[in-house]
Amino acid sequence: MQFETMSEFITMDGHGLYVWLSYGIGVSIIVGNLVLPLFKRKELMKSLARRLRRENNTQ
Amino acid sequence: MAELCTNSAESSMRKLFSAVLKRDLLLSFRRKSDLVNPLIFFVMVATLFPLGVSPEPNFLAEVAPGVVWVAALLATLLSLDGIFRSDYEDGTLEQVILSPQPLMVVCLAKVIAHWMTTGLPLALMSPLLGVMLFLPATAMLGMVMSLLIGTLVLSLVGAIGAGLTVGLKRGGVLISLLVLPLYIPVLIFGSGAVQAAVAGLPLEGYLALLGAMLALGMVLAPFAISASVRISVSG
Amino acid sequence: MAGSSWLPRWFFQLASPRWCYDITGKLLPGFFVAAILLVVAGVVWALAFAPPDYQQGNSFRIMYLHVPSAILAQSCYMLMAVAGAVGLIWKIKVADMVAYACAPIGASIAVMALATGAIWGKPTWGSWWVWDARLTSMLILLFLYMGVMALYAAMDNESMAAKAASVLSLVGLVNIPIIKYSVEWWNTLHQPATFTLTEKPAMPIEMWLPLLVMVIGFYCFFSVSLMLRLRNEIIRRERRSGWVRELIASK
Amino acid sequence: MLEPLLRVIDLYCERDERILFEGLAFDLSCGELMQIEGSNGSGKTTLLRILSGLSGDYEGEVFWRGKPVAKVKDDFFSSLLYFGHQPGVKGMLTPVENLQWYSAIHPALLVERINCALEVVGLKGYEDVPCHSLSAGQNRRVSLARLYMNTAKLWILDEPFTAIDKKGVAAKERLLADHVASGGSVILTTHHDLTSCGAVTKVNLDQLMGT
Repeated sequence: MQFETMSEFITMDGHGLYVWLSYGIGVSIIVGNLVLPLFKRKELMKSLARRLRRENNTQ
Repeated sequence: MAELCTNSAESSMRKLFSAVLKRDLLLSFRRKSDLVNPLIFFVMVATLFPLGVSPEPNFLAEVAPGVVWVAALLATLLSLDGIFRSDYEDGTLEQVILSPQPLMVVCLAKVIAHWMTTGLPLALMSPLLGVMLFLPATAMLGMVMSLLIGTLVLSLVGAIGAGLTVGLKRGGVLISLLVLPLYIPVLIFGSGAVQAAVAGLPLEGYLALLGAMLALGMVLAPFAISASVRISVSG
Repeated sequence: MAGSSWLPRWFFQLASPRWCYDITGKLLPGFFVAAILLVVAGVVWALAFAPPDYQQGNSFRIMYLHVPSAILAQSCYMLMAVAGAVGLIWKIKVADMVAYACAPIGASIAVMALATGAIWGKPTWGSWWVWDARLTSMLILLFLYMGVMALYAAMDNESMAAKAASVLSLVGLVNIPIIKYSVEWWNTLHQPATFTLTEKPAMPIEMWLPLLVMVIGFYCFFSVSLMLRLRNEIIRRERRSGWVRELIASK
Repeated sequence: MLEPLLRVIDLYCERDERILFEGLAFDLSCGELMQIEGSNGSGKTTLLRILSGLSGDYEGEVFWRGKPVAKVKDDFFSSLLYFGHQPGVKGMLTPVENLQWYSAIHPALLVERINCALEVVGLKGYEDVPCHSLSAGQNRRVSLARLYMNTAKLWILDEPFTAIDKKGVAAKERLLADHVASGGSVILTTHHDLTSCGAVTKVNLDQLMGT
């Protein structure tokens, strides 16, 4: 552990803003890349299921 | 048929190349606006800089290499859409694809014709812009030379984008999106050559680099252009 | 597929969307766990345990995001172009789908590399943006990604869009070394002797070990994201085949 | 001839989520005239584009003289003359220049027959008028003049008779009949009834339409 206290860890010798900002952006892009496809899958499944029902009804 | 078969493949290629080249040149000379519009655009863009930034001679002389090159690049970009568009719309492009002749030769001939009607006049007219932007007289030759080689690379690379977007209704903006990033090396070395000419440094290195890009483009671009045209027409 | 018998069998098995869907389904959990573990461990290590840089202090910790994302953005482009070429040459649909799935991931990773680079630049150079060679070529890489994505978006016909985008990404792949070289050269000409972000003489081991963890973690994360998108794409394009209908009906 | 000129096996094609045809199969032998029929949107043009090799977006096999078309592209293209929706005529060029260019890109088109062909299609005297000042029908006739100057074996014609008057149609039918009689083959779509061409094989796409 390079830091003695929590506040030291957060301020990072004055570079806290930059470090935390970039980690925030990085993590949100990573999470976004995992969550978005999952949402899209849900939507896709729903619309395809609807479509399948429609086709079964018309036949 | 008999005399066609006895002809060697090479001379038939040459005949095809010159026929396509001749036709495209003829077409641009019949429609003068194709020929003149990029040139007017070239001059207008270069005029915007003194008006928009500063008419101060020292400043202008400093930015002149970049301005001339950016203007030439944009002028080429504007004219790209026309390489295949009209042929696509009137159905001659599909006839080219259906001919037993190699599409690559036809594409290369069309690109050369495009360069001869845009890049070549741009390069020849650039000293006028150089004077307007207070570029030292010693740099003129370097500028013309770099533009002569560079605009041909621009036409080759741009034709790939033109081929990819020719089947789309609104290909104009998309072309710039596809092609501009690929133009950056040419811009860097082209304007670098002019800057070197301004500073009185030797030019050969820059021209050799541009020439290397041209050689690479001449070898590889026809493949990509013919592939992209085929894809667009088959859709 | 006559004339390509020299290719191993799994290559063509992979070409079957169904087989590909099944195998990615089996691989996903493992990669997911690995990605989470490695990235979390890497982030904690990088933030709390890695020693600060003697010149840049704690802002140096941004490197643990910037460098892996820059590497990943480039590999992703390469994968996109190679997958596109495979799709173009052997007419393998799955390869086209891989290429299609690569584009948005690669673009977002390139954005990440640019954003972290810019933020890192502020304490290091004193400004948010510097025309540094690495950042500039990353920006151009982002433009290349955007061109590919715009081309996909502009074409309605899927197989045509896939072919066109493959040609474009291959052209871009040939261009990337030229762009990199020219930008580096241009940068040294215009900005002599500024110190660059990452080129350090011999990083100590406790500094680059977390970096290694992060790089591997990023690759795992990329595989997970790619597989998720690929599976969506397989389902969407194969929606009329029997097995997808069964799959949907069983849900 | 033992082998048919063109053989189509199990052709399947869909566009925009709609199956245009599936399991389409036919043979075209030398000296045969085939008319593709079907209502609007039944995929006539698409079929012609597939047969001519313009579109590769299909499943199934097309054989040219017993070999897959993709393998014998050169031979196939040099024996093919395709007449598409657009006339393929440059407005800025004169009829003669248009045809000269065609003969440059297609070795089966004989350049020395240009004048003769233009005379037959009734464009004598228009040789040096730019095509954009000709009428639509005249433009189509410029393109049709290619039929009179070629040695290609297979003609694929998409609506060759639109915008052409009665007299012209009769002449075209005669031309098709001559071509067939001399051992050539024709695949065409048209709304006209072909009366004077002899035997016509008909392929109806409506019956083949999928569900």
